[in-house]
Order: sequence, then C-alpha cells, then structure tokens
Amino acid sequence: MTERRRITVVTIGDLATVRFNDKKIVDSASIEEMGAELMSLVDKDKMKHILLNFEGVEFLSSAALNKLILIDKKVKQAGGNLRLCCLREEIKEVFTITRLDRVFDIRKTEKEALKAFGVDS
Amino acid sequence: MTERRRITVVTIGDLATVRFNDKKIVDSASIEEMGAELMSLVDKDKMKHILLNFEGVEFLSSAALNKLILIDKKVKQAGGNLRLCCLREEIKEVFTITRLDRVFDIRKTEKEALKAFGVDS
Amino acid sequence: MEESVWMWTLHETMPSSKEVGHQIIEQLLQALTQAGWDGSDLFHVQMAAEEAMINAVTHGNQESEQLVVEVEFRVSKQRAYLRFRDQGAGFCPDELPDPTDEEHLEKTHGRGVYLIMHMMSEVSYNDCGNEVTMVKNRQLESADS
Amino acid sequence: MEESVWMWTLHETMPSSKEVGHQIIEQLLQALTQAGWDGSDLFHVQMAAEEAMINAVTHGNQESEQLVVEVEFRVSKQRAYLRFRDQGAGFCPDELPDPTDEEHLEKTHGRGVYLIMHMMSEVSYNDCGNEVTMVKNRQLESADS
Ligand SMILES: Nc1ncnc2c1ncn2[C@@H]1O[C@H](COP(=O)(O)OP(=O)(O)O)[C@@H](O)[C@H]1O
Ligand SMILES: Nc1ncnc2c1ncn2[C@@H]1O[C@H](COP(=O)(O)OP(=O)(O)O)[C@@H](O)[C@H]1O
Repeated sequence: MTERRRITVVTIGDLATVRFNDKKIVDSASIEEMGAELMSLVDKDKMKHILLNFEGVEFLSSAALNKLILIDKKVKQAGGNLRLCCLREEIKEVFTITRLDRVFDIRKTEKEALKAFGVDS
Repeated sequence: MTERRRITVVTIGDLATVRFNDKKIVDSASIEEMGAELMSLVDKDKMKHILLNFEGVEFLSSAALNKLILIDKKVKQAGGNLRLCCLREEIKEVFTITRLDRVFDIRKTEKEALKAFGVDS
Repeated sequence: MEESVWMWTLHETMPSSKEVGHQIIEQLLQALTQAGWDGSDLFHVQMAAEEAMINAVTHGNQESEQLVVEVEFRVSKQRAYLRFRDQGAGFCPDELPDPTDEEHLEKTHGRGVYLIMHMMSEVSYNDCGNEVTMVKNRQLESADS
Repeated sequence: MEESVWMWTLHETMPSSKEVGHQIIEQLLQALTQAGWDGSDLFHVQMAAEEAMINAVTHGNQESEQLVVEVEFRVSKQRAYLRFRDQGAGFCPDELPDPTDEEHLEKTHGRGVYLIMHMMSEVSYNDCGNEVTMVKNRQLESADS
C-alpha cells in the first residue's frame, strides 16, 4: 500500500473514501502534500470517484479550499465525482459564506454520500 | 562554438568580451536567455573575467539591470571580475540614478576596460 | 477599546515566516480558550487570524528575511482585538473582485480577505493596506458558562 | 493638459501581456520621434513607459487573461502625457524602500517605480496605486530643430 502522510484511504472499486490525518489543514507544506496525495489517487491509483470525509477536521484555511477546487477539477476531468461529507458546522459555514457549497457536492453523513455514489452501505 | 542568440563572445584566455545582439534589452524572455548565456560563460566555458561591451545597445529595462546584478555576483563568486564599457550616455545615466555605478566597474572605452583587466591592446 | 478589561494581550514583532505565525496564533487560541471562547466564535477568530497572518507574510513581506510583521492581540471574555502590520507595499481591499461572483467562484485564490471581512465583527485596513485591525464580539455563550 | 496641442493621442485597453505592451510603447516612441523627440528625453519616456507597463501587467493584473490595462498617451512637440491603469489591488508607492540605500543596492528587484519617478517631470499615482499618470516636459532641443 502506498505510504500516505496526510490522508488515509479506503477504496471500494474505483471509489476512494478519504479521511484527513490532520485536525488543522492550514500549514502550506502539508496542504501541498495533501494535494499531491489526492492527485495521485486519480493519476496513479486510477480512482474515478472520491469521497472526502471531514470527520475530525477542526479547521481549514482558504489555501486548503483552493487545493480542494483543484482536486475537484481533476476528478471531473477524469470523468468522476468528488463529494464531501461530515463537515463540522463551522467548516460547513466556510463553504456557505464563500458559496463553494455550490461548487462542491456536500452531504451530511458518509452514508448519504455513499448512496449518492450508488453504493449502499 | 556554442550557439548563442543574445550575445556575441570573443575570448582571450579566461577573459570573455561580450557584445549584445539586441539593441533593446527589455523583453523578459530575451533577458532570461541573455542571463543564461552569460551564466554559462562562467559555469560551462569556465571564463573567469567578463567584459560587457554595450556598444549598439540603445535601451535596457530595470529587469535587465537585475539580471546584470546576478551575473556580477556569479562572476565574483568564481573569483573573477565583471566590467562594463561603452555605455551610451542615457544608459550610463540609468546606472548613476540607481547608484549601480557603485556596484559595477564601468569604463568609457573597451581599451580602458581591457587595461583594467591587465590586457594591453 | 478602553472599556474592555483585557485578560491577555500580546504585542510582538515576528519574522516573515508562516511557521512562526502559526505558532503565535496557537498562543492566541489558547488565550481565547482560557477566556471561555469556543465553537464558531473561536473558529471565526482563528480563520481571520490565519488568513491575515498569511497575507502579511506572503503578499505583504513576500517572505523576505529582512522584513517583519507586527502583531498585536487582546483578549477578553466578550471581545478579541487583532492587528497585523507588515512592511510591504500594501493594497486596496476595495479593489478586490468578489470571490462569490459566478465568474470567480472556481478560482483557486482570492478568498482570504473576503473571509476575514465575514468572520469578524469589525475589520479595517489602513489607507495603505499593510495594516489590518479587527475586532470580534462574541456571539454565543458557551454551554457551560 | 488643455493648453497643449496634442499631435498624437492613443487611448486603448490592452490585454495583460508584456508583448502587446511593448508593441504599444513602440507606437508611442514612433509618435514621439515624429514629433521631434530624441536623445535622453525620448529615452526617459521609453524607460518610464516600459517600467509602468510591466508593473501594470505583472504586479497589478498578475498577467491574468481576464484583466486588462487601460493606456492613454498624448504627444506634443514639448510634452508627453502617459497614463496606465490596471485592474489589480494597487499598492502604496510611498512605502517602497529606496533602492539606492546601501542595504538595497544589490537587490535584484525594486528599481522600476524609482526609475519612473526620476525619469519623468511629474508622476502621480491614484490613492489605490493601480493608476499612474505621468508627464514629461522636453528638456533638450534636438540638434537639427
Ligand atoms: N498584506 C497584504 N499586502 C499586500 N497585498 C495584499 C495583502 N493582503 C492581501 N493582499 C492582496 O489581496 C489579494 C487577495 O488576497 P486574499 O483575498 O487573501 O486571496 P489570496 O491570498 O488567495 O490571493 C492578494 O492576491 C494580494 O494582491
Ligand atoms: N501596478 C502595480 N500594482 C501593484 N503593485 C505594484 C504595481 N507597481 C508596483 N507595485 C509594487 O511595487 C513594488 C516595486 O516595484 P518596482 O519598483 O517596479 O520593482 P520590481 O518590479 O522590480 O519589484 C512591486 O514589487 C510591487 O509590490
């Protein structure tokens, strides 16, 4: 299995469910690393769909949002879907204030998100 | 002989006398290329001393000045000297206004500059 | 600001380093927590502080080793005051495009100042744009207070 | 500016491209030459124009394809008027370090605005710093006039 420092990945077919190892996604070097690890899920591991589970994430900066936009573009280019779930209230608010809730498909629970991918759990 | 697009070089031992192929040193891609060609005189061709003869040069921008400062540092690092000569009056003034005449060794004629390098012509 | 009884203040000059900046903001968050702040109030201050610090270090001082950022924080039970001043050439916040406009929505930059404005109760930049001063009035009482 | 009889004026909106900028400045130089300008007067205007254009395109608009630079040039026998406006966040020229200070002398940036100020007769930035207006009064009569 690939060594990953910023994310933990579970795959079902071509869907990767990702959890973040950091509680705060704010340090620029870590954000770069996280971005690279997510990119390689698409490029190297040929994952088509990605679910980002934000459980345990307490903070993210605008630089992290910028990186997520890049990942979203990447996944869409590869013909897949990116979904987000389990955002704590304050992080959800960041997406609402910036209107990024219109760019990203955000679901409340992992179950709901998986269902949107057509996976019944 | 090395193919050079931005400069024309004549060498005497470890001294390279350089003329510029462009009348206006202002375009950023050309400045990069000029910089790389000058750098390689030190790195690749192992020239120690460099004389920049500005005859025919009608204009240079501050980006070109910045590049010359880098070259000067490079030459000094390699234990050599960089000298400038034959600047038209307006270009000389640019060096005076910016006080770069205190950083660079500027000579009126090529003969004077060569003499400063210990070469009698 | 005279009327508040500050429980904690910090005024220092830091190098143009994001790492050092994160550490100083950690101190602010600890002081806020000790003063009873939590939930979205705490989150909002954290967000504004991080974005302002990163802008001062990167856009303002361009991470130059020769330049410093002045930071001043004050914390009370009900109010937080934050000030960041860099040594850069400044900018005009009013000229920034609105990142929530349809045409900018998927851009990968340009949300920091917007978030600062929306997270804090009062935000003001000096004329030059190299100093931002902000105040957060606490909205929520925490459950256990 | 009313009193001058302009022999040539240009007012256009250009993309954030240095190449296009160089070409437009070529047109200005031709117009100046036709109006009898030469020597250091011509050189000074060229320098100020190139530096202001490059700053508008790179620092102001950050070479964004979505942003444009407004340029306005006016030329008479005795006077040249230049204005560049970009769509960036601006800056405060007064905050810039003096590049001729000993400590900045060997820096590889930071001479553009300084040169503009020294090459032209009058230079003013708008409050925001994303528009520079400058005038050059011709100093020398050319030999053949
Ligand atoms: N302290 C500062 N000094 C100079 N310019 C700044 C400063 N803060 C912000 N800016 C300008 O405002 C722009 C927008 O900043 P921001 O909204 O934080 O988004 P981003 O940092 O992603 O570009 C920056 O690109 C920069 O031009
Ligand atoms: N049109 C502009 N918009 C925003 N910032 C600018 C503009 N022009 C200049 N600046 C700021 O002034 C600084 C100094 O510019 P300048 O003197 O031309 O030197 P350099 O371009 O080499 O940095 C730039 O680094 C930038 O921060």
